[in-house]
Amino acid sequence: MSVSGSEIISADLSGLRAQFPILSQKVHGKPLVFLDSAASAQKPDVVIDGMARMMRSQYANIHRGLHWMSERSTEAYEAARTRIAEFLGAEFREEIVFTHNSTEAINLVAYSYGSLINPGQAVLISEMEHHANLVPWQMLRDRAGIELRVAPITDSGDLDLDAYGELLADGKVALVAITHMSNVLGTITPAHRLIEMAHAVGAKILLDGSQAVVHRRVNVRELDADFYTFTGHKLYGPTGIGILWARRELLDAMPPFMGGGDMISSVTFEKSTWAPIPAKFEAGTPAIVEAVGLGIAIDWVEAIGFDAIAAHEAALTKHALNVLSEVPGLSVVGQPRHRGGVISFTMDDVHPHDIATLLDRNGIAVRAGHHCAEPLMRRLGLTATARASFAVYTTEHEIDVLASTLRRIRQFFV
Amino acid sequence: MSVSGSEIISADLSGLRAQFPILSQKVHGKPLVFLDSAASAQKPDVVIDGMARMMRSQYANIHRGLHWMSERSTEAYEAARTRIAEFLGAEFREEIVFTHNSTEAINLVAYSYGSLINPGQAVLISEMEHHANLVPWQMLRDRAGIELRVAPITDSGDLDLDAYGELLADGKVALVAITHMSNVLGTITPAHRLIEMAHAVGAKILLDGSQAVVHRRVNVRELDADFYTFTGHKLYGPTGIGILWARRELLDAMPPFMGGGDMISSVTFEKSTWAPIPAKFEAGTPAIVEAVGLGIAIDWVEAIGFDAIAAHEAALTKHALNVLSEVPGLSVVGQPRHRGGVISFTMDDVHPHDIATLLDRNGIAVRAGHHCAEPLMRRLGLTATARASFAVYTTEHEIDVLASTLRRIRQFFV
Amino acid sequence: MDENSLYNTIIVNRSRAPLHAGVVERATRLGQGTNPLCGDRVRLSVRTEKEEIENLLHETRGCAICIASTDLMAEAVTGRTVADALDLARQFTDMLENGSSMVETADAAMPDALRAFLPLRTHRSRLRCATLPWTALEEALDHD
Amino acid sequence: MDENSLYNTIIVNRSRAPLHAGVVERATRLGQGTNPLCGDRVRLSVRTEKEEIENLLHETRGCAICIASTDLMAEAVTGRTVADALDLARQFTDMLENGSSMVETADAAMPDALRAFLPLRTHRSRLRCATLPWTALEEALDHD
Ligand SMILES: Cc1ncc(COP(=O)(O)O)c(C=O)c1O
Ligand SMILES: Cc1ncc(COP(=O)(O)O)c(C=O)c1O
Repeated sequence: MSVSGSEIISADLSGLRAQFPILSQKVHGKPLVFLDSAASAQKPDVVIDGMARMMRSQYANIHRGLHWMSERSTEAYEAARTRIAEFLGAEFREEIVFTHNSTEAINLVAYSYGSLINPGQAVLISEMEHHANLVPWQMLRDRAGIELRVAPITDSGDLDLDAYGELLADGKVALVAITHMSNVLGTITPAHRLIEMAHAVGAKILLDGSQAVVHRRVNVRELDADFYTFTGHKLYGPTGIGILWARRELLDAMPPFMGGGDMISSVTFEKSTWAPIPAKFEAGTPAIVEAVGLGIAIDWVEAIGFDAIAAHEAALTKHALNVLSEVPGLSVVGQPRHRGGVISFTMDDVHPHDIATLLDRNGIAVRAGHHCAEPLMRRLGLTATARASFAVYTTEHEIDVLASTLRRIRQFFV
Repeated sequence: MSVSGSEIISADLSGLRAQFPILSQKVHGKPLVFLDSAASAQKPDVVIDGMARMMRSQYANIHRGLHWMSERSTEAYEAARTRIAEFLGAEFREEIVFTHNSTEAINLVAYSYGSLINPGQAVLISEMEHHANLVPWQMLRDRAGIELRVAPITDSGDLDLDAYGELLADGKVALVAITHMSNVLGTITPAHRLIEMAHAVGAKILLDGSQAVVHRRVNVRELDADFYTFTGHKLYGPTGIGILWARRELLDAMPPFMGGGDMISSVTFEKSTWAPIPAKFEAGTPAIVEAVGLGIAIDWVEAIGFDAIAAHEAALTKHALNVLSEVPGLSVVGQPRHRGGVISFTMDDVHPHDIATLLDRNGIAVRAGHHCAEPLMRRLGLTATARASFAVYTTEHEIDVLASTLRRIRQFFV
Repeated sequence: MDENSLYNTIIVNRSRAPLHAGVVERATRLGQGTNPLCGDRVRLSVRTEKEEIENLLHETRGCAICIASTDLMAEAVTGRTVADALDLARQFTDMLENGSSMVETADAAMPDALRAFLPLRTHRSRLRCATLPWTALEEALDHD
Repeated sequence: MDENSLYNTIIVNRSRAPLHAGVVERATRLGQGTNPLCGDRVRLSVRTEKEEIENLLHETRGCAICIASTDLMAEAVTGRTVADALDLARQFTDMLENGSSMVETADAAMPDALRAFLPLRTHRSRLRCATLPWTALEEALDHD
């Protein structure tokens, strides 16, 4: 590339924003500044229109229909699966399981793969997990007598690799489940290293990619991961759809999670046998239109390109760290080595909820609270933070508006 | 009402059909005759547009957001819950749990309520269950050593109430799980009676309403049911959304099914406590837009009214039974006492798959196969049937086209 | 700035320097309210004498809305009977949650200071912050 | 009626009166294919002699496409070597699933009768009906 990513994006950006009609709304009479994309991203026109078009012209239930509409629906659904397999660099399209969201994908692994883990073995998570990658393992621990270990983080917000190594050392860890990017600190974890270290002691590893896939190209084969999960609505796609990727031989060996239509090979009252993957894990009518919507979102993301996306977000994040550090009383939470476009902060003793509400009255949407990561908050000695997060449609100007409004809020309170 | 239901519908029908652009498509050069609504219904414009509008103008993740967009999204999502509670006649809106589909709703009960059932107790299903209301109970049986009993049906396709009573008699049945309407035979089961009999021996009862809610007004309080499930996409709503209703005290007593964000009250690594219902059962980001879409679909259905819907479907079904019985070699499968707008049939020894494909080449969409009810097929001595199913947008003319095309197919084969 | 309508002077001042923080000696009733969503916590200690609230102090960890609401509640209920205070709790919650018409019909029982929270009605996710102390009050007064 | 293109005379006739139904005596290989989706089941019995298929008969329960495909397969592979037959299995599946260009390049190895299934390519959900006997054949010939 002869031009830098940020140039490309500045050139493209107005075009991009025009594809998100919601971004030109006003909130409390002010232009919307949407800095809550890590909670859920807005959806480009092409995704919304694609879903509507399917429902208007080529919709029926899939798989078992022998008629034209059903075949067209099935094709669109299965093409989305192929698209997502390519997106993640999966070896086989059958390794892609459609779920409700990332949370369900992780629960599927905890119930199904979890049933193959023996009491006396352990699952290893980290101190910075989202509840989605924590509570399912607690529930497994309490259900099956499996030990739950927690790898600590350093004060800067990175995973403590030495401690991680020690927790793996006794060879009892059957499965590591760690975030690929923290939704609070923005930390991008050293996935290659974590995977190598897990595999060296014979442990499998799941990466929660809910945040990571939005910001960086992920290739599960290159990473050599065992399980990878993400969620559609954060990747500019619809709600109600998530992805579990796992190695074929793992999925083959795992018992089904839910029972119902389409996941069986044959059923008698005495005994049922299971369909081959991925059907084995997709009981009942899937989120057909949403899967197709996610496929469109991924096409859209890839058309922009992760080089441009990463460059844009890196530039925004750098700018944000700069201007926010100049706001009196503001502290950014965490200084991880590698970070994505998510910044948590506190401001003197103005409560994060007051910050969020006051920003909202100025049209600025940020999130405040424990961000579904209570144990991490406790580790940081906080009960809550405010969090600004960036997407491809975020502009430098929006970050400047955030910073100047934060200054005014502080004056108002102090 | 001074006019009969069918008059109302004939008057309304052209207007109704215009709300479903997909119905004016051509398939293999012929006008589409869509008789596969029991697999999944088409969606009226107002649902498609409503979902698109939400994504275009008022979307963000719900619950934890303190900003305007999040509050509007939350309101819309929770208003849909209220709407569905009214639709089912639930006493409390908190009794409505959003799930992925009916299948997930039943699996939720099998995992969560199932964990409260003791080995030695039994679950009672029927011979005409969809796999969605069969396989989860088999999995529970195999997981937890709970007995699985199966109530037989009569040759006409009704539930055998005497046998049902006998299976309940020893008081070991903790939970009955039975369909409210068969997706194969069209049988509407005598829910009041089934519930009374179950309660008389202290058993709880779940009704699988996936088909029933489409055709009749259901009032869970009047029925005095304990659990009720249905699925959005069959009720003119979107894919990716389903409903579990259960009595508050049952939901209160049940452990969570999946772990993750929003379903907790507090989390430490040692222990988590659960949020009040319904949040306890809604881990992670729900299908926000789809829930809102389902709410709109229900408004739409109620605007037509179940009196008119039932009258229309009764008239269509009567007409269909008449004209189909005159097709040489055709046998309708099942003569249940009460039936909804679903008719399964076979024709001499023309295989149902060949029937379906040949109908498809004439633009007519029916389903053929075991309809996710293999054990029922075995009971009927069949491997497959063809099935035509009707919706509010179905016309008598379409049924006539079906019948005349079936005649031609038979001539062709015999 | 226009957020004055919500974060008005009395709310901001009371949150920064509450007048009724502390623990009542020889308290006859205790109440606690927590909001797991945000970690807010209100602890109340109350001394009642013949069904009258003689003294009420609080220890509150939370946002400005929560601290100010607790402090203004303490002021509003001190000197009232238990029944009266519980009434006010219901009215306050009602005013915010259901937008009861009380706003217009200047209800004598509702101190003006408490009306400061009315703009919250357009920030429903924050309602709990203002009603939390009242939940704690109900706990303290109901259970004796 | 226009479905002739798919259900042509040979397919309909063979499905109604298959010419190769039955069980081979002194069979050297057996194969079975089932499609759990629709309950179709194909059972093959084969007698091979020095890697040549001397005789192949079938018992098939299924739709017209499946029965006709099995019967026409029996005809097409009898007399071929095992290697040849397996080749044809791959070509047939390929023709339907991937729409291989074989259609145009009149491949000498592909009997005309088997081309009757080409219209199935626009009914992908029925492909399994036509390929099921070939799966059973692979099972019979691969495992010895
Ligand atoms: C009676 C019955 N139960 C359950 C289901 C499952 O519904 P879903 O696939 O939407 O979970 C269906 C639909 O296929 C059905 O007809
Ligand atoms: C790191 C991480 N993991 C998991 C999740 C859960 O995603 P979902 O709610 O879509 O299941 C989220 C988003 O909230 C997240 O940020």
